[in-house]
Amino acid sequence: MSHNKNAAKVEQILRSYGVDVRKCMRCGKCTATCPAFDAMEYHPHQFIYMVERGEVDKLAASPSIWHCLSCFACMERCPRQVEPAKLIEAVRVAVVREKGQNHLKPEDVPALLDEDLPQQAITSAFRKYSK
Amino acid sequence: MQDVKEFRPKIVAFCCNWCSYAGADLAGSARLSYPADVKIIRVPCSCRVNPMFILRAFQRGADGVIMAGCHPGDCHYTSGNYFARRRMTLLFSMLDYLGIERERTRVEWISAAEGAKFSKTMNEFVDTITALGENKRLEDLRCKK
Amino acid sequence: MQRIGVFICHCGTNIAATVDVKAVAEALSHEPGVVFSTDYQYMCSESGQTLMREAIREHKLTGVVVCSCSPRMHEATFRKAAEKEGLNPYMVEIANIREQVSWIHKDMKEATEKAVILGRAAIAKVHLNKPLKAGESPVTKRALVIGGGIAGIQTALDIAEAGFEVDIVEKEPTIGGKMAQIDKTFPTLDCAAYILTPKMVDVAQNEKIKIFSYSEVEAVKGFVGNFKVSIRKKARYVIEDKCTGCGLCTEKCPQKKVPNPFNMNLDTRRAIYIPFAQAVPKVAAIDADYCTMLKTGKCGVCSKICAAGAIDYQQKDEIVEREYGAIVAATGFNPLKPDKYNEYGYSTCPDVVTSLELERLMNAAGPTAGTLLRPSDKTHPHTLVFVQCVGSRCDAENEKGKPYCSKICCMYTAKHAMLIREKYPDTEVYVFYIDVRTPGKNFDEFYRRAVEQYGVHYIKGQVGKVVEENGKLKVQASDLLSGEQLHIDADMVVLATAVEPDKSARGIATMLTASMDTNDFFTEAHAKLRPVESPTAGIFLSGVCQGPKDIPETVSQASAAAAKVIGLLAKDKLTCNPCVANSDEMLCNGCSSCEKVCPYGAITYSDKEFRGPNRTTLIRRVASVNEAVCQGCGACTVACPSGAMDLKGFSNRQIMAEVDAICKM
Amino acid sequence: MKKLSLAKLNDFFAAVAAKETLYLPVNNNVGKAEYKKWESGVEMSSALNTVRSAKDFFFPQTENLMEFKMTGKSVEVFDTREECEDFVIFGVRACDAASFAILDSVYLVDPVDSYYKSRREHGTVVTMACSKPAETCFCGTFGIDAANPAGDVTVWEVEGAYMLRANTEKGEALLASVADLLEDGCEKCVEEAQAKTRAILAKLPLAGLTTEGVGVGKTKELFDHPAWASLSESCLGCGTCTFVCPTCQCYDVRDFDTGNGIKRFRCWDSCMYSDFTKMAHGNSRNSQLERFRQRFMHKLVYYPDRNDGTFGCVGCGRCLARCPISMNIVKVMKTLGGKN
Amino acid sequence: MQKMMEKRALELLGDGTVNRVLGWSAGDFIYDVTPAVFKTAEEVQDKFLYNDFCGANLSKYLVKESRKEGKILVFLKPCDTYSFNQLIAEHRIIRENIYAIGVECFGKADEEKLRAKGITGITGIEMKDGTYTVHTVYGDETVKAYEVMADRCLSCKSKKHVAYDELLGSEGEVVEDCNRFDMVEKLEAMTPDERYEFWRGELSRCIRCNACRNICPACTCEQCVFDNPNSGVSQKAAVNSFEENMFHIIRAFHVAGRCTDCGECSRVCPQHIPLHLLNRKFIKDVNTFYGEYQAGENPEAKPPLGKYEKNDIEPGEAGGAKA
Repeated sequence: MSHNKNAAKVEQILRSYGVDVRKCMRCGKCTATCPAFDAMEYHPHQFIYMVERGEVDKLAASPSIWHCLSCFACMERCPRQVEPAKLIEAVRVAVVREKGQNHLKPEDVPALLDEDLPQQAITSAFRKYSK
Repeated sequence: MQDVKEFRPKIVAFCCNWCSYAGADLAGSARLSYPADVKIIRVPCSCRVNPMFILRAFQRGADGVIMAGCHPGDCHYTSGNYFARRRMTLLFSMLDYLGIERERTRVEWISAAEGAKFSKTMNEFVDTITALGENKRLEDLRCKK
Repeated sequence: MQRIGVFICHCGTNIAATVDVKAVAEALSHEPGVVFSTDYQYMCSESGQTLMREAIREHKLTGVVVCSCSPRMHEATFRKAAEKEGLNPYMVEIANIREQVSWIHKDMKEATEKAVILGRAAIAKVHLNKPLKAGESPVTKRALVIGGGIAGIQTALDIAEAGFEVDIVEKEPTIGGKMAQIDKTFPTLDCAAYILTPKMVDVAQNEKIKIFSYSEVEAVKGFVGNFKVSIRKKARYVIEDKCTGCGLCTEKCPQKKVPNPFNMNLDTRRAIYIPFAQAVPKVAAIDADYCTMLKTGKCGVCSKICAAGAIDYQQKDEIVEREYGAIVAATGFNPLKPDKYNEYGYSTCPDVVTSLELERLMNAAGPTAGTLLRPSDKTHPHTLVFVQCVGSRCDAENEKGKPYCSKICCMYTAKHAMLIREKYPDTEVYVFYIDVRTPGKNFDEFYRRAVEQYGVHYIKGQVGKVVEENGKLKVQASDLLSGEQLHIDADMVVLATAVEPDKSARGIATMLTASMDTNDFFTEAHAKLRPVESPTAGIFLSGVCQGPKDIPETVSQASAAAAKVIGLLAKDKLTCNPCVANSDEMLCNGCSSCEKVCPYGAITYSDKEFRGPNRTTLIRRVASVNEAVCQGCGACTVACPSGAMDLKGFSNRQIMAEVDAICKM
Repeated sequence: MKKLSLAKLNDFFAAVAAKETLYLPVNNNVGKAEYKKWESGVEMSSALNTVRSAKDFFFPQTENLMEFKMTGKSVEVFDTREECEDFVIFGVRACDAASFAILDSVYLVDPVDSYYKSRREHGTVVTMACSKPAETCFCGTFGIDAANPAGDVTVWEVEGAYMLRANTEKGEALLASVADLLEDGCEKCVEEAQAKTRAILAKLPLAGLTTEGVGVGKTKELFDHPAWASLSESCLGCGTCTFVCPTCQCYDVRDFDTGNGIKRFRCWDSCMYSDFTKMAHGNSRNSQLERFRQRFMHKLVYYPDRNDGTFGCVGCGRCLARCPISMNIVKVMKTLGGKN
Repeated sequence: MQKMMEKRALELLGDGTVNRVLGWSAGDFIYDVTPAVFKTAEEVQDKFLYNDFCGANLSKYLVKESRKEGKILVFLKPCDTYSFNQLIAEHRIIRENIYAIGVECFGKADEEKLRAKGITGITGIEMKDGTYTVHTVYGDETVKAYEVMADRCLSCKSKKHVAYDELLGSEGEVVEDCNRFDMVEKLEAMTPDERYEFWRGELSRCIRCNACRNICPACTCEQCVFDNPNSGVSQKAAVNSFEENMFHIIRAFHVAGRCTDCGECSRVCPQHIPLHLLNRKFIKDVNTFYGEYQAGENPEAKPPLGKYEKNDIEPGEAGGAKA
């Protein structure tokens, strides 16, 4: 088992969202917090660990990443500023990029918007539901 | 073949009494050799090293100057090496800015237990300076024989 | 011109096998100022020293250079020998030709050349050496301990035991600190009160110890051996000498609704109070924020019923000036208030408590008289959830918590879980942990007992949120080993909150010029070798103010600090290192650059009169160095732009002379 | 009077430089004129004057005097004097040319300064009459004619050519050595050029500056003059004025320990410095007022007192342009009584 | 502005608030302004001047003046107030003895730039609406003020007065998009050899007149190490390239973290050496390595060389040779 497989891809994902998985101390508070726990195959603390181990492809293939509601509870509560939600978003973006196409037409966007939604949740939701 | 005299650099090492000088002693006890070109000057703390001493060494013919002190956080005087670090950072950056070879000056943190590191550092530094050759840019011709 | 003698040591064959010692002696004999140069088998031996002493006498030497082993080895030996012959010891310099020459070089020619150069450098330095005399300063034979918790108590007792006076300054009305609030102690489970109270009584009865309770340090002046401290005795409106501690006033006071901090505000006390039954000194104090008499001028019940006539509503804060030779910081800690963690519901659910609150809820002298009851409805809890590491081990950028491990939480949580399970076998106790850290004598065994003997459920995971619903605390947590998310209906949730240094510590550190780390723990002079001393001479550290500690560790450190204090106070005079900084007042600008880099606060400024041109007088601000405080690092000498600040024994000119000699072409 | 067509200027320089070293004002990397050695391709500066004066050629800022070395108990002394070779300075202005006479009066009288003397003997001074003086010029105040400078050879620029006149034997020899490049000159053209220059000189703001109030015999009157206090008040005590001054001639003798012996050298000193003429007992002039007064009293009173009324200033105006706080000899003279 | 300043000076002298005024005194050619202490109303009326050539920074004079009897009025331009603050921070001037009036500055002119344009024989200068009409014996010349503005003013860091008792005009603001490090960056981008050549070319002109040091408001040492024969490093002349380097490196180092970048050193250098580029290098390095720091901005701030962070950059990581 190598902790360095897929290093370039992992690096790219982490850097794109400024997440440092090495800060994780495996307390599991993210998973304890997560409201979408039951729907997930892998759970937030596992996302972190899998990325650290380089198992990005496995994670990307899992439907779990699309079950994150982007509620940011894990980000708020993580004592070590690891920011799992950001990481999940980063993995999603990587997946979408690999698909190489947009599933939503820009002109359709404004009608879908709710002013109170956080920006990240919006883009995240688009990606999720346009899958 | 022309008979060229091998260039032997002159190197001054300022070592703090509590860590690096003791590290040099340990290197000695362990018989970890480094070239005789290195001569050590004992100072109480790296923060005692005045930029003027470093320039003075170059003036008088040194080809390289290295300053060694306790690891940051381990200073016998608690904070001396932190101040020394800032001073040397700025001084070295200025020398670089004036076009004086950056590699001629160096700072290393060597503890009393790191005899091996002391020896390794000095060997490396001598190699670097030998490769650089004679100090021309900060020399004072009056001091040449 | 100096008359210098040079002595080359063979060190048996250690030096002589690689260095041509005769050639070195010959070469150095031609150096300016050298009037005598020789080599010898073993300079450090009795006969070697005699050789040196004879040469000093015969050749009227004013300076000596010994080319031998490292100065770290025998500099002191040779200096002592010179001193015996009437030569100032600081006129001796060592050229290290063993560790720096013979042991690391093989080529004899090269080694000999280098030995000559190092000898020359030492000679060049000696030319500029000046006789130095170590200064002396007297020692006030009394110590101050700031903080009257178990750390301060132990330090004070140990110092008093050695026969020295000690003052304890405690900001609360009683000594005892956090330990007085604790119920039982791990890993032996003996009662904190049983072991602490006798010590408190010892303090009260010890003639050498004076307690300044309800007092704070206001200002500190001076230096090691000679501190002058102003202590503010806060007005307690009760005359200490008259109060008998009968406690009648604390029962009759009509103002009943005062939160009781000793019980973590879980119950109330009166406006006049004695914090707890075993308080030392057992003297009442009036809480001016709540006292009707002090606020409105109407009441006076306590004064009327006090048979001793101890009540004095006119009392004012009083400043006491005391002198000390040493100061011990024992400022202790507080548990972090977890009110920023909304997910745990501490601020909203009364049944979410901190561990110290739980201590009071389990203490016989506590608000529930020792029966564990839920604060909300005073019922017996059946399911308890403990959360570890609340506010500890957070990322440095996390604003809610601390980056360090608080060290004691794992053990006291195990203790709580165990005690609850023992006393109330009908309870289910869950402990959510990240890691269980139990390094310490009998610690891991203790934790294992909680699991194996008392059936406490240890779950690797964290609590994500606590929500109150129908009188239950809905706990959502992760169980990382099973990969499940748990939902527990709990009756109580206990948060093992981080310890943080007492807020007063920062101000005290500033007064003491003792350094602190970014977490406001005091910094020790050396992390390994001088763990109970502050870098500032004469300031010592005891207890949690230096870093998280449990009671046994605190007590050991407290005794260690006492030993250091005793070592200092046992001296009549302090000899100062003569290689200290020295300011040339004629050159000093008074700019304060040196002061900013001095780790010891050894530099002070004063306005002095100087002769100006043409019989005028100028007043200038100039620096002076307290030689008793200066440790001789030399940081100031480089900060000084005018060169006014120099270091004796390692002066600018001395070091430059060495540079010149070494680089000479 | 000879004439040199400007088309042949480079040939002229080349011919002179072939025999001895030729120095002339050249623009440096910041566009200011300084004396440099002529080499093919070097162009003469069109600036009125150099930042540093021409005294450097005879009295350089630093100069090695000798060396000595201690071996054991004995001292060896080495004469490190370098043989001076012939050289020509081209383009010296009237003010600087006049300054040489002042330096001579110090260094060529007994005891003669042999270092200076050797340089003077080997140097040929070719002066250049001014055609576009600046507002800072006041050489006329001291009787110097910018349109008719002294020197071994004097040069006037007229349309398309230089007119050259040899004033001394050295000058004759120089012109003779390049005779094939020269034609006969035109006295009238020179007179016209001089008239033009003099007309401008008369219009300069300092043209009316006189030495009234200063000069011979004024020591008592001026030494305790109350104005010194306010005049010297803002003086920084830097040495700029003395170092750009063509007539300042003070030096300090210093030793430099090279590690292998002592090099004894002299370097310019400045009476504005606090350690000027510092002796065992201390400083003779303790305040900046005294030091400031010294400089101007020397130029305007003491020197004329000892040199038949000749002033120690040549009015080149360098200190006016360079003083960091614009305090200068003109302001001093005006304050002490000279009318503009 | 000059009128207002004169008025306030007369008022404050008149009501006894101050007994002296430190300002600028008129010279012979408009541009040759001399700092001066005015003791009477007549002197003020006669000689007091404030124009585009009043570049001199008066704060250093306060080291001596503030130690004299009575209070002194000083006029400070924005950049001077930084030096003023720095001197207060270093206890070099006695604040209580000073009444400071901040005066607006829109950039000062550099007479050298007039000379560089070939303008000479100046008999007078009229300044109006950003245009200078220069009268010379060779005829009149017109130049735009910005064409002859001093380089240091073209890269002004702040028009804000950071210390004053009273303001004439607005307090001013820090210049946000200041370009003062452009030349430093340009030098940094050069190869070491090019940099070496550049600095040799500049420093070799040094005549060690000490004007840079003596005008510098940070160089207020009672005795400079280079003047002190006991320091072992005293120098009297720029004997060779080493001594030129030594003097300027050490001087820059001594004022590092204290230099407010007022630019006086370069203004007064008779040899036009861009000395400010040395100081600016240190300022830039301090900003880069230890966070933004402007000396003189806040007299309470700890200077960068008087403090440290545990994770400061290592000397080996800073700068570094570029190819």
